[in-house]
Amino acid sequence: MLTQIWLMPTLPLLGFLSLVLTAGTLPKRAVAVIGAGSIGLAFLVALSVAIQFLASGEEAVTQSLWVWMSVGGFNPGFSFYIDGLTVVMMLVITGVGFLIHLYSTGFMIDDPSYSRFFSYMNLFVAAMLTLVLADNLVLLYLGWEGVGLCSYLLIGFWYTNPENGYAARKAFVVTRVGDTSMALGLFLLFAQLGTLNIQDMLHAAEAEWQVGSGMAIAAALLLLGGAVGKSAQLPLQTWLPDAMAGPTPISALIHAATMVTAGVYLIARTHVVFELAPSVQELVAWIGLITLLMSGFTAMAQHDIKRILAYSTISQIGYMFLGLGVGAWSAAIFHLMTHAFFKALLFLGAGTVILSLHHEHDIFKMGGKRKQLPVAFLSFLIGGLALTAFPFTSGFFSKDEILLAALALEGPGTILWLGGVIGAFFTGIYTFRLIFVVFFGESKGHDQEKEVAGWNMAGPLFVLMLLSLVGGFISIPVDAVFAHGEEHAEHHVSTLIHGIMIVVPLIGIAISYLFYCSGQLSIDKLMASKLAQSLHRFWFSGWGMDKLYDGLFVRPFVALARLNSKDFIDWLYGLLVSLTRWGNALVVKSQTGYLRWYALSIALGLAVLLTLGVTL
Amino acid sequence: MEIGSGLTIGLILGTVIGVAAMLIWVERRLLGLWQERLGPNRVGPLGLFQVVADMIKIFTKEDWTPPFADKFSFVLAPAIIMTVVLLSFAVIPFAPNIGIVDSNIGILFVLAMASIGAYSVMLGGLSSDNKYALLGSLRAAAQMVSYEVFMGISLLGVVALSGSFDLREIVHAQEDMWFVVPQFIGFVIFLIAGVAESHRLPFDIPEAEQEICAGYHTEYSGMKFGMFFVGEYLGLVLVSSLITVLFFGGWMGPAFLPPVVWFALKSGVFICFFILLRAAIPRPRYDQLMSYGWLFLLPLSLLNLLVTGALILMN
Amino acid sequence: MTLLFYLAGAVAVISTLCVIVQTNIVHALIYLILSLLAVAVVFFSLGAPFAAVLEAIVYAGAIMVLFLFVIMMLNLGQHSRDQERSWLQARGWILPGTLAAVLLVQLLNVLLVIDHDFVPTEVGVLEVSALLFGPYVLAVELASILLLAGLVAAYHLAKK
Amino acid sequence: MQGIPYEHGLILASILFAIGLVGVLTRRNIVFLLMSLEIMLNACGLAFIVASARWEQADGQVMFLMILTLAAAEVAVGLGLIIQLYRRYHTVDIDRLSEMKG
Repeated sequence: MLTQIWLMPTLPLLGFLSLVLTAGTLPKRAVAVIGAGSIGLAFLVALSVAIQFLASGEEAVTQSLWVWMSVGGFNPGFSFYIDGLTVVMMLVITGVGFLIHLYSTGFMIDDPSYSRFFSYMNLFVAAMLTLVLADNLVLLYLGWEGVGLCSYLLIGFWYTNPENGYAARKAFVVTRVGDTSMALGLFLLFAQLGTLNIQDMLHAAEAEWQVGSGMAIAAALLLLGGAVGKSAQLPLQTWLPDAMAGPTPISALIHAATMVTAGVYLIARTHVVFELAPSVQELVAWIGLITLLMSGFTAMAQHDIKRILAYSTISQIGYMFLGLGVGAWSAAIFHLMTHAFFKALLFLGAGTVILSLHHEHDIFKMGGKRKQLPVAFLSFLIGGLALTAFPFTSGFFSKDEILLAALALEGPGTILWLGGVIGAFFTGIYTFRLIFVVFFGESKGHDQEKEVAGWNMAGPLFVLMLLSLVGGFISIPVDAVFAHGEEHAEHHVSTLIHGIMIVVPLIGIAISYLFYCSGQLSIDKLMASKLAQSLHRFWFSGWGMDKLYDGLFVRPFVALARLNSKDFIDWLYGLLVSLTRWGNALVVKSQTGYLRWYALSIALGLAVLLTLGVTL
Repeated sequence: MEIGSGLTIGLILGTVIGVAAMLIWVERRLLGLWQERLGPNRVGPLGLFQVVADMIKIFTKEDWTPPFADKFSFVLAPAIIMTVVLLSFAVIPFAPNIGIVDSNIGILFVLAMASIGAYSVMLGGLSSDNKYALLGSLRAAAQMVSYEVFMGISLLGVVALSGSFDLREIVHAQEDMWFVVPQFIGFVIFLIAGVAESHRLPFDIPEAEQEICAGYHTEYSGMKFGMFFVGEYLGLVLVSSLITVLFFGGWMGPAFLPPVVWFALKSGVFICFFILLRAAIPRPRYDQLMSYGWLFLLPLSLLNLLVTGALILMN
Repeated sequence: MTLLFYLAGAVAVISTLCVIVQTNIVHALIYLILSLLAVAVVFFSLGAPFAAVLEAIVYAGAIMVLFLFVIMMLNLGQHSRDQERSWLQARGWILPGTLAAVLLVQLLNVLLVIDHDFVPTEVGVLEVSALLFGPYVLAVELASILLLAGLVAAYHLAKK
Repeated sequence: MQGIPYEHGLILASILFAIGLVGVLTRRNIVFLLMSLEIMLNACGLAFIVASARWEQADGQVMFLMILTLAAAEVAVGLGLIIQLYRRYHTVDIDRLSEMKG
């Protein structure tokens, strides 16, 4: 049963191959059919696999295709592994991915590189599916790197602009730091546990490592490094805002369905290791908290519609990390899913806004667009409500679960909870700041444009709206995966706490309303003081992280390189070279160019050898 | 008579050279016949003594060596052709009990001698230090080396069928059927290659009086020329004998005639055939000859060998 | 057979010596052919008639024809004699001669240690062929490839 | 039949080899050089034939055939080179071709 698992990554891969090999010669309609159709088929396959899997009631299913390589005791296979976690991930990836592809067929219709765009997108989905379906860490790493490659290709999709190329490079290099850490983690795990098959490895880890042992901490830290890089968490979050250089559907794909969720998935997948290293797990929570607060502040200061969403993504992933850190595995995955819905909705809505307004990104040049762009407005309204965890939207349930789990944690739980709530407050402010500035108030330009939304663009938006609203009622089948680690303690949570969590985002919305819609509070007055201005600058630049890294790594490295421009090591080798040259000059004298001389030396050598042979 | 005795050797040598000398007359008479003219008919009955007259002339002529020639090679060249052709006759089985040696590498020996024979023409032309002679010998070198190849390959079918290089064995192997039947293609190729090897008309491109003024023996006169001349006729006799031995059953024939007569008759037919060729066919151009050899005869002979080998393996 | 061996051996040595001291290249070539034919006779006397005939056909009959051909094309005939003579100074022979003599003495020194008489038994065409197309078939193929390569290379090199 | 001491065959080969070596070392004419090389190759072939006769095995003759093939290919290429060199330098003096040094 479940023999069609392999079809899931294969279909997008086939789509990629057929698009790449035809090299843009296909008509756009055919490209759209292949590009979106392959993902759609993959979604249908995923759906059927999921239904069969859930109906079978088994805990996990493995499909082995072939052995990839066999070196000594190391023989990772092309094997796919399915359990509840995978089912959620693959449905999100193919489902949301399909909606984004469908949207893209309309969004990118005027782009000359239509075929190239869809080939990259298909490869992206194929790599991400490989990542989540892999039953061993090597195959997972293949998908991991494939995702990295595709993000590079897609962020730099409009490569004629050097800035986009720079952004793509930045994303690639920054995530590479995390990938290196992860590769080291893989080496460590293999050296210590002798296998990279995830389930075997987890069992072996449980059996061999003490809770809190050094090895477990090291392994968990290295894996965390990889996850932090891919999921754009502190301190490797700087690439994500720049990744907005790509076309908007790519941002949607990266933020909602693929790429950034990979880190969350990795930690959830190897959660046993993290449970063996409680200190690291707590670190995960703290990273999540700090990231979500920092990016919340930053988001409030941005002008670019996509950058605001980008920082909100970092912040929401921070929530997921927080959830992972406090051991609320299924809550984190649940938030991952709901976030996929509403963030895809928000990005695609933003795409509609941008496309309709001729690639205008600055929210302060829009204003009052709710009549002009009704579909986008509706998308933003519903997406924004879900993002701010408005009661009974999807985001509300998932964020609620995470925060409650944080509160339940002993020790730092209260602080984590408090931070999460403050983060929710900020979320309310920046989300509705965006909505109010774009869709309410007076128009500040772009009055003539009509909304661009064909059925293939509006359709996905409506589906995502529905999912954002009711997604919270979906129950995800991950209990079996985290059964032994989940803290199911039914805490008594007071209504006060619930009340706080419901009210705080609403306060944020209200403040936002006062500042940006009704105008009762003036933002200019607030900005009058020097302190506020410098704070704004600081937040606007994303807490100066880029500058910090520039000063911390780039400049010292450049300085060191300049210092060593004479290359001290090279001098040593130069000595070797001149020695060789000298010897060469000596031997060269024997090369007279006269054939006779060479023959003579050969004969002489023969004579000497014969003499030696006879006498010895 | 017994094989290899001194008497046999002497007799064979004498006969062969005598036949070669007689061919001077035979050829001219036959050419006359075919070309509707008289030919030599003045000296003796039917002009038979023309041979004697020619011999006297050639022996008494001044044996002149050009002063610019390289004397060593110049003298050596005509000797080589005589020697190698006469040596080749050593392995020919004329009759069941007539022959000089029975060698198990008979055919190879003949081929070896033929390849050495090429030097005669080349050295003759080179040592003459004359542009016509040089041209002739260059042509001769290419022609003879090339056609040696097809000659050798065309013979391999016969060798495969009889399973031996020994010419006497080959004759014995034809008791049921002459090899001309299964090896007709080989026979034709051998015939052509034989004409080319002995540079007889129509393949006398190394000599080609009209273009290069007798080619390699332009500077030769007297008995040295005579040796080239007789050597050519000896080559003719040799090729005819070889064809007889290899493809037409050698000495075998109905018992009313002795075997050696059958051999002589068969060989005589081929000698006449070669003279007819000379009378009938014009000389091709040099490049035509070479491309004909390499592009047509070589593939054909290889194909022949391949098919023969396949058939033998099948049986 | 024994007499034939020594006779042919002597001819081979003498004519080979003539080859390397000749100033006329055509004469040298004739001596070389003679030497090769003498070696062929040696082969025959050693019971290798196939090798002997091939030596005559291929070495003496084909390879040397190539030499003669090239000599014709380069027109090296008698004209280069004076040049050759000027190149062949007596002292030019001393060092190579000594070296070769030393080498020869060493070889003889090694060889003369062994003493074994043998009667040449003929190893015929059949045995050689059976080996050629049996265990050595790969070598035969390689040799044919080598010849093809040589053919192509020679054609390319000699082309104008 | 009286036997031939087989080292006599090898001695003959050695002598021919040595003569060829002297030729290679002394002559300046490139054609002579190639001829001397042929002498040396032929001497090697002789040694193989002697060995073949000594052990009554055909392998030596096979090796001789290989040497023959090698010689044919070598001469073809070598003579092609000589023609090319003569066209370029108008000489057969090997010492003129001493640019490849150092």
